[in-house]
Amino acid sequence: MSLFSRFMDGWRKYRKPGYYDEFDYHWTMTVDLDSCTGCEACMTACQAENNIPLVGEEELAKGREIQWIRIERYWEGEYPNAKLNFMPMMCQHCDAAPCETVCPVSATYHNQDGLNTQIYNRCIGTRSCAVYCPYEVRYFNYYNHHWDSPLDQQLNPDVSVRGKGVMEKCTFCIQRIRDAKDLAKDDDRRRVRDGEVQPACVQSCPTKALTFGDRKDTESQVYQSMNNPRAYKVLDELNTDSSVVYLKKVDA
Amino acid sequence: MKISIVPALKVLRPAALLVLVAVVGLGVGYWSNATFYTDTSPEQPIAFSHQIHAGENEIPCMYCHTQADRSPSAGVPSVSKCVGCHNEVATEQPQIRLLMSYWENREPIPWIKVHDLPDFVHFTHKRHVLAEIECQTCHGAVETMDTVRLARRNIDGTAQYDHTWEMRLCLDCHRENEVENGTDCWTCHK
Amino acid sequence: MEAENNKLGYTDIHEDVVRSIVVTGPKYYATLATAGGLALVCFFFPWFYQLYYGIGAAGMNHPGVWGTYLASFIFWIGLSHSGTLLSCVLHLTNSSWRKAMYRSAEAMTLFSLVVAATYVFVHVGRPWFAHWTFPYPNQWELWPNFRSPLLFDVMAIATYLTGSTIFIYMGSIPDFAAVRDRTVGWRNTMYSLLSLGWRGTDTEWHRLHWAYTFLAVLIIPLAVSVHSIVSWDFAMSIVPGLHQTIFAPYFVVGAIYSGTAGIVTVMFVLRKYMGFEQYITKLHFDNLGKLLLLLSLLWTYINAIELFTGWYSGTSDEYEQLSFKLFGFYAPLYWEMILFCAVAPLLMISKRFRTSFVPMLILSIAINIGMYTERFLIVATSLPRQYLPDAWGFYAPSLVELSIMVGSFAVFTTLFLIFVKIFPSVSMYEVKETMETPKLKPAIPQAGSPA
Amino acid sequence: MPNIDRREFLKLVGAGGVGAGAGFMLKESKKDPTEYLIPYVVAPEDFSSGIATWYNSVCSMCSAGCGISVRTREGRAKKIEGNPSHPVNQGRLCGMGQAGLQVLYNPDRITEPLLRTGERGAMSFEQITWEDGLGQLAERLELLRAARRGNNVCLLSEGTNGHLAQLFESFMRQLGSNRLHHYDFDHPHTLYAANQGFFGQDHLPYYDLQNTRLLLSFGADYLTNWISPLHHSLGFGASRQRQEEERGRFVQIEPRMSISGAAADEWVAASPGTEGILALGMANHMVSQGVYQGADRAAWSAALSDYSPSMVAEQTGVSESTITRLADDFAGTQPSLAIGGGAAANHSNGVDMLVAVNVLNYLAGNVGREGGLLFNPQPAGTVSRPHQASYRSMLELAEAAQQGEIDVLIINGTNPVFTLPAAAEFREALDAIPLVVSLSSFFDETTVLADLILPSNSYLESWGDNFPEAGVGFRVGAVSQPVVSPLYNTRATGDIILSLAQRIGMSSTIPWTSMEECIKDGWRRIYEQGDPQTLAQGFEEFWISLLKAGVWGETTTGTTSFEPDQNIIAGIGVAAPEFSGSEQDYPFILHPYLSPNFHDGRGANLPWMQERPDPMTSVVYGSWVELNPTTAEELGLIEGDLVDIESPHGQVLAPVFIYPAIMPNVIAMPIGQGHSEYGRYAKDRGANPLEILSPQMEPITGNLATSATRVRLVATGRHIDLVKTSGTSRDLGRNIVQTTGDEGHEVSDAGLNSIPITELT
Repeated sequence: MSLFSRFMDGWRKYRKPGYYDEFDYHWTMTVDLDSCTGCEACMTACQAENNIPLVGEEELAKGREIQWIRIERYWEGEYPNAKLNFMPMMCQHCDAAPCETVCPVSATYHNQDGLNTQIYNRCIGTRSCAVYCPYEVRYFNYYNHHWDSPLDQQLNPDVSVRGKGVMEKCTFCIQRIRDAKDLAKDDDRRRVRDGEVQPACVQSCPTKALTFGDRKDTESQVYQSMNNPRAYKVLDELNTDSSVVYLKKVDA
Repeated sequence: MKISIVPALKVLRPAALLVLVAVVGLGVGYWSNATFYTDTSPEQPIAFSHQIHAGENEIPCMYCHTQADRSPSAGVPSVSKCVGCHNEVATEQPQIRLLMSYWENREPIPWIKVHDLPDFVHFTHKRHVLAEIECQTCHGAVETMDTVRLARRNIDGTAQYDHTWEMRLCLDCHRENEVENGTDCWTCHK
Repeated sequence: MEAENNKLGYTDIHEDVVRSIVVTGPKYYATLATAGGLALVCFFFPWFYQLYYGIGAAGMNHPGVWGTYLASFIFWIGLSHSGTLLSCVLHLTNSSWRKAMYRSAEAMTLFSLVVAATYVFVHVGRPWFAHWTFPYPNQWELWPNFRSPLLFDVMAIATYLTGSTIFIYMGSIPDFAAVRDRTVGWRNTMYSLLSLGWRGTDTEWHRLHWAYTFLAVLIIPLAVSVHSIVSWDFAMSIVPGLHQTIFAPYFVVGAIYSGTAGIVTVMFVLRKYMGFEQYITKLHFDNLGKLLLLLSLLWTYINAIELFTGWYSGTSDEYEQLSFKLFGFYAPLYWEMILFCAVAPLLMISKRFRTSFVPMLILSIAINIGMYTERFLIVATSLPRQYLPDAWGFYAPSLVELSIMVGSFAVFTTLFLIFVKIFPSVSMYEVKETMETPKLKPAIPQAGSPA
Repeated sequence: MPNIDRREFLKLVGAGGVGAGAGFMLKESKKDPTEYLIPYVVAPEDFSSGIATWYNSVCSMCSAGCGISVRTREGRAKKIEGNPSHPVNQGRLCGMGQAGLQVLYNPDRITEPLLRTGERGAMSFEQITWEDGLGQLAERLELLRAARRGNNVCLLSEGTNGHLAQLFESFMRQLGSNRLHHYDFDHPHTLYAANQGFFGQDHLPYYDLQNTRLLLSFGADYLTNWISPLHHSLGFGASRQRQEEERGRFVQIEPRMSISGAAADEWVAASPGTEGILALGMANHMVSQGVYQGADRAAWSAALSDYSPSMVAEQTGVSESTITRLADDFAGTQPSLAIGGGAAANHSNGVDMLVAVNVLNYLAGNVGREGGLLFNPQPAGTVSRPHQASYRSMLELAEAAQQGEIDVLIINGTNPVFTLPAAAEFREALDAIPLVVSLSSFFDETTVLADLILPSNSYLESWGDNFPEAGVGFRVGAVSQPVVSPLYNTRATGDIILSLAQRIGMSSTIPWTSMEECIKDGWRRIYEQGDPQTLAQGFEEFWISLLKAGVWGETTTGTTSFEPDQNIIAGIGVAAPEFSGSEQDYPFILHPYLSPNFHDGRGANLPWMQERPDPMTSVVYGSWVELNPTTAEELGLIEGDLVDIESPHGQVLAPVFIYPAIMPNVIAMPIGQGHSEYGRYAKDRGANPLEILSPQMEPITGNLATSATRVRLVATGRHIDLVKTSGTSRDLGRNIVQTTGDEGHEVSDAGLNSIPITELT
């Protein structure tokens, strides 16, 4: 295949929103706001799994936190009727992702699993994806982070450590998805079973508020829970067509 | 009066010549390094010969690199593995004595890496071995190498030595064999 | 004006211009040294530090990921719209008053574009990979993302840079020739190279004019497109306050506005310090003044529209962004901008103001300060305050950023100073065109004059 | 070509040479640096490079005893996850548990045995060998033992249970000392006492949150630090995810909204210390309304007569209607459950309050019922309970030290100098002790004062076992095994004790040479008590399977029947809370609460915990004092203003945080920051409210009444910017977090692979 025809192939793909006629998998997460207690176990799990650097107090003061998943808090009402609502916010893996269109070098793109992926070694750091992302879930490496030895011995070898000038974000723990597929191949299965792959946050959630799975599998837990009448998507009016579905807090 | 650009150019000639020569020199230097100084077979702590083991004695790769079919990394045999055989075999060879000294001091052997992929690349031997791809496809005819050196396979199947791998070579192979999601970045990058 | 020019002979023009090139006083060197030094200290050192440390050296954060670098980038692109575009328009409309100033104007275009391009490298996190934005065949078999407004940007700016370079160069060939004939030694060599053996035959003049006009026609839409595309970097996002259809015209108008103001400044300087009193006259300031006035009105109108859109949208997102812009931390800057770019320019209604040099200088500078503020506000007030209030942050530039911003002006000045010593900064032949051909036979037989 | 003269030629040659050199170096610079490939000498059989190995163990970050399984790669621990087969946490794990990795890999660990050379607390130590260190200590102990002064040896450990606790016990008995103390700041003494007093059980019952449909929590922050937070969270989630009508309802009663308060459906602010009265008020209502129909109804109504809702309302500040409504709900919704803890339990009337809570459960018939309160069977292994040191016993210890009755103090894991109020003068007590030995692996406030430091392994490097207290309604035990070989020259606590025992010559009674043996032995005994069908498989197999699973359980439940006798009922009553400091001098009540990130301060040296925003305030790296908006307005304070919090016993400095859900006369401070030592991440960061607590005790248990201190605020006029990750914590009507009440936009498409295909032609 000549370079040119390959290029034309790519071009034809570009002309199709989402690139794909159909996804292999359609990984989806649901967040039950009614069960979320804001305990932030998910945040630590994510930090441990994905080699998220320690930023330090000074940099945090400058607002340079890196939290692939974060807990947003919204107060409602005043004392004595004050309420605090928590909302876990991570990359929504939008099927119509604004960030994907803007990256000049296609460092972020949609893959055939319905994931919005970020290729760190392709990123040149224009940071435009972070501007285009309405969920503010893309985090930039403003400098080379370092781990006081021996903390670096904890780093996960399946995830690369990002250097300065690179954008990073939640990947739905794609390394785990890869391993699960590998496993599936080993025992000659075409597909990964439901519940076989769980991102670190979902796995650790003490109240099981997070569920994760393949939306295309109508048997899957995630499919059930995203068809819950309480289901809604955050900032749905922006038509990002996100893959993270939230379940409304119950008013009782 | 006749006006022309030529005299001006004449004035420039010597300078231009200098620059030209320098540029040519640059090319020559680069080329000479790239052609004559490409020894990718470093001096190993023990002069282990794949030619003898894999070639003459026809020991299968998986005998020492045991994990190649079940782990991303093929694995380097532990010192005990070497000793396992060399307790009996060729014990008088100086190199084996060296090996034994490592063994007696309970020291690991600091092999020098020949094939090295960047840290952002995720390559799993397991899948490739299970797909029944010959080790030689990527590593070259190791059984003929006295000391291992870099090798790579071009799309036409010809092996090319002393060159590091390039992404296009992976892609070529993935396309050729129609690997599932073979050209998705996240298949090989992490 | 005719009166003024009548005092001049062709010779005087040549002598003045060549003098401006050949004769160099200590003053010039002093300024060049300061400018160069400033560029080094304020621009390059901080930049190298940033390359070493990472973008963290700047004040950007999450979610305020864009900062003054981008503001400056837009500003310089904007400034670049002065010259080439203007001179094209005026060339096509045959407005003779253009001829004395367009050369320097085009130079401005060129150099502000260069500075803007540099800012791209200052802005990105890994500039050493910036070449990936160009579609060239490579061993990874990867192409850039052709859907990305940023990629459009790269293309547009590259094209515009090439276009205006050719334009300015072509326009000055005859003058190179003229200077060539009046200089000796290395200058002579240089100019004979630059003038590509220009003889001044009819065919040459004919071709030059044809090509020149052709390029002029080509460049006008290009110039307009460039800044529209720059605006898309913002408008194509869904950031409250940026996601507006008005943005393209907004940017284009703003660009020409600040550009024209820039010209006024530069012309004042040339006039004062290069001794071009007789070429750059009240007339030019008067006309430019009119143009500025028009542009300022346009700009004001578009600003009003922008505010209206925000208010009329009725969504909390747009509204918060707006109220922050008008009454938030950066409100003083906003009102300063309104004062400089919308209110002050109204002074130019009076001819007396337009034709008095110093006030025009001050005003032009004020306008550009205002325009810079505008670009800064676009970035600083919208990005940190988007849809999710919990993620809101605040952006303020760091020392490195500010110093690089100052430094960029020094870089520009340096380039310009070098330019005036190489290029004839006033187009001789075209100025001559504006004069009646002398009745007497010319003082010296000369080349490079219209037959 | 013009003939080239010599100079010209040289020039050209030079140019060429330079060019060539440059080219050569260019290529050279593009070559990769040398990397090495180091194999094992002998590869462990369960190791294979590139493949993760998992080890099941037990989490020791808090006393809940969750099961963990640790992912290791190339012999290094990479991640801690919950052990799915452990009934307490069922595969889930809290943030602090996962941060255990940073205990193991903490850069500030003590890597060698150390001997003090300079002044106490001057941090001047010299490295010594284990032989030396153990020798010195053993010698000292032996002398004391020989001189029949073994009682002058005190072993002060963190709350430990399982066979390590047993080992401690027998070791101290051999020494002839009864000074074995387990000290945890957050040990629920009052809860034990209350259950002892009301149910007559010396161990905690199982609170069945999962199946309850209405939970009344009197101050217990059951989701973050009350007894077994992970298990409660699981219960909470499960009950929240049941069908609408089945969905559990949660009511939180506390002066300052905790995480549990935020998660609850209703948050009721009762003034501090009156929770018990509130409970009795509800009980009164239930009895008087005839909800309770037991035989001893008369006795109850007599006992509760003076807690009429109206009176209670005025004492607690909770409206009468609320009280009656809650009471009716509680009685009406079946099954329901009332729990008590936190600040309410740590008050001058803590025990009575918790008894009152039990009364509620009893009256509503929740005792011994699924979805209510189930009695646990006797735990399988020894628990530290009998040796748990209350605040009073710590005072006695300090007293004894001052009297010179203590010659050797061995401290393991716990950090009393930090967690005891300054008023306890424990630091001074330490000075009076000739030999202070610390087995801690960190330079915490107590350890820096030690003379001899014998650093122990982190829990990921050592053997141990755990029998979760208040477990899951049946007997559960778990074994923790080393997941990595020790990083440094440290030893497991158990091994240290064992080798001491050997040196002193206790091998007759303490025969084991390693903790592994000791534990294996202990489990053999448990195994032998077990049911025959497990016995069939033989111990070794049992042991292996135990290590694989990491947990063992036996579904024998405790008693279900319970009848309170008359004089207990007669004795029911909650006194009004006592505060130290007069109301006019000290207008505010200080409400210190266990930080979700640092627990009682042990987590402060974990960078992950420091960087993790506090769930309620999103503040990182620091501490703060929470004020009600109106209070702040009255005092003219804004967020970030530094104020002195002054109590009769001292003062601390902290920045103000405006907290929408706290009573106007209460100010709250998180416990955990304000370390003066304890490593680079914790040192000199924030303030420690415990310092200024008044030494007031709950009379029955001698438990410190942590929330019985009055304070005043003195503005310093200084201001800092609180470092926090949240921007604006109001959603400005953007309807981001939607509730079923309002009509948000429904999800646009929940259908299958919803990619809009618009073919361009």
